[in-house]
Amino acid sequence: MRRSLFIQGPISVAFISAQIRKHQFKTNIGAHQIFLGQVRADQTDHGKISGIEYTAYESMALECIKKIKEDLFEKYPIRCMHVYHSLGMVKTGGCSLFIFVSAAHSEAAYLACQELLARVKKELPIWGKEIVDKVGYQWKLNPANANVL
Amino acid sequence: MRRSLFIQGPISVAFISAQIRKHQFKTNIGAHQIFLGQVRADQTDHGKISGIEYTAYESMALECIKKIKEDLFEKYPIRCMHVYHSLGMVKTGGCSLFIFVSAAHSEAAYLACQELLARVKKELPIWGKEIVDKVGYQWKLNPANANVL
Amino acid sequence: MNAEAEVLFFGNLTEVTGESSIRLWDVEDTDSVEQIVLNRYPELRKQMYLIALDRQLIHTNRLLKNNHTIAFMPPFSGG
Amino acid sequence: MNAEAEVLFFGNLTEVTGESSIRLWDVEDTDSVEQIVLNRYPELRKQMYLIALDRQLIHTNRLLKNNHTIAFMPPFSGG
Repeated sequence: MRRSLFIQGPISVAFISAQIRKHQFKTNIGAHQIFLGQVRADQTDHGKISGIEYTAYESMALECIKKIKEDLFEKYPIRCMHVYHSLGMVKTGGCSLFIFVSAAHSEAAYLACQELLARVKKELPIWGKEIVDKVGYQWKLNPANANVL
Repeated sequence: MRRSLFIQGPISVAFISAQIRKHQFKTNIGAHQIFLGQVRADQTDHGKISGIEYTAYESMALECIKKIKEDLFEKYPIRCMHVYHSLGMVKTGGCSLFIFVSAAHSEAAYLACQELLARVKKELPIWGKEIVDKVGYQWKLNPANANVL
Repeated sequence: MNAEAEVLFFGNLTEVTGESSIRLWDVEDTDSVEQIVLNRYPELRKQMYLIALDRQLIHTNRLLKNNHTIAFMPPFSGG
Repeated sequence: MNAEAEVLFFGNLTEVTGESSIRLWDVEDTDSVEQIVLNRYPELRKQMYLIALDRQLIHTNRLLKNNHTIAFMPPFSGG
């Protein structure tokens, strides 16, 4: 089973469907909680965003996500947890983050999904360069991470 | 746009994919929160569950879901909300509930998805007959609804 | 002038009643409907059920005016 | 015996440094690495950054032993 975190370019709906379909054979699962992050065409001071180009400190991110998964598997009665993040260019409307958590019951899947999402945004060394149609680009900033220093 | 609540039989992955794909054209959306309920092959006192047969008081359920959607659109800054529930037989591994909530930001999508799921289970007049391989069937009971009377 | 009521049964209650709906004439309020139903199907007394009047859950007696639908429903188990 | 360090720059910091990695020899601790880097790229002082030593965030000075990787990273913005 491929356990990679990063996917080059946008995450396709075909890939997401394949993951859902694969988990229908696990009949001890009663609940899937899925989060999809999609690139918005926000209007900024510098123009409208046409896409985000993602880079990462890959080896550190892989160590981080391994630790996060261990923590969550210990904390919640969940059966499966997958997370995929785009690298490179993702145009507006494209999916850049795919989180998939499965459990016997909805509560655990829901809580673990939410905690995973928060930790991905806060702890993974990934950067988004927002490409705007006028000046070219600006760097994305997650509000919660603005005052980490 | 089809706004129906009920789907005959299991909800297919193709249907789920089509919904996701359709929302990629909405570039003011940044977050999709999806919940999938899947029929588990639980072991019960009467045998192993092989499927659930769903029935509903359809006209009441449609009025209920309309009210729930209005409440949630008023409460959270969300852009889209869809919910589909199976009627009839859904075998183990099949999807019987599909909730799809989209918003600019993840927090609203997440909270609305969770509240929608809780209200669907609690307020919609739907019943599941658990088909077990030995004696035939028993009626499903949502733990939270066991002491409503 | 008293009212008419279509009475619906759902889920496992249909196994007790043997039918999914009956029609009652000349009923005054929901309490009297419930009494008639319980007298006709005494086994229903052992069941948990909720009552909806015209697709709205009710928890106290309601007067009936003309044509109504009254549903007897076991605890919901969707999802 | 002092240590060697590979220093990495990420995100918008690479626009300040003009390169994504440099190599330093004979460094004692992470504070001295930071001083060398800030002297070489004074514009970095105006930037927000986090430091990771061997792929772990650090918030205080650490002694260096032999071969290390030290990353200068702007606030994360994945998702």
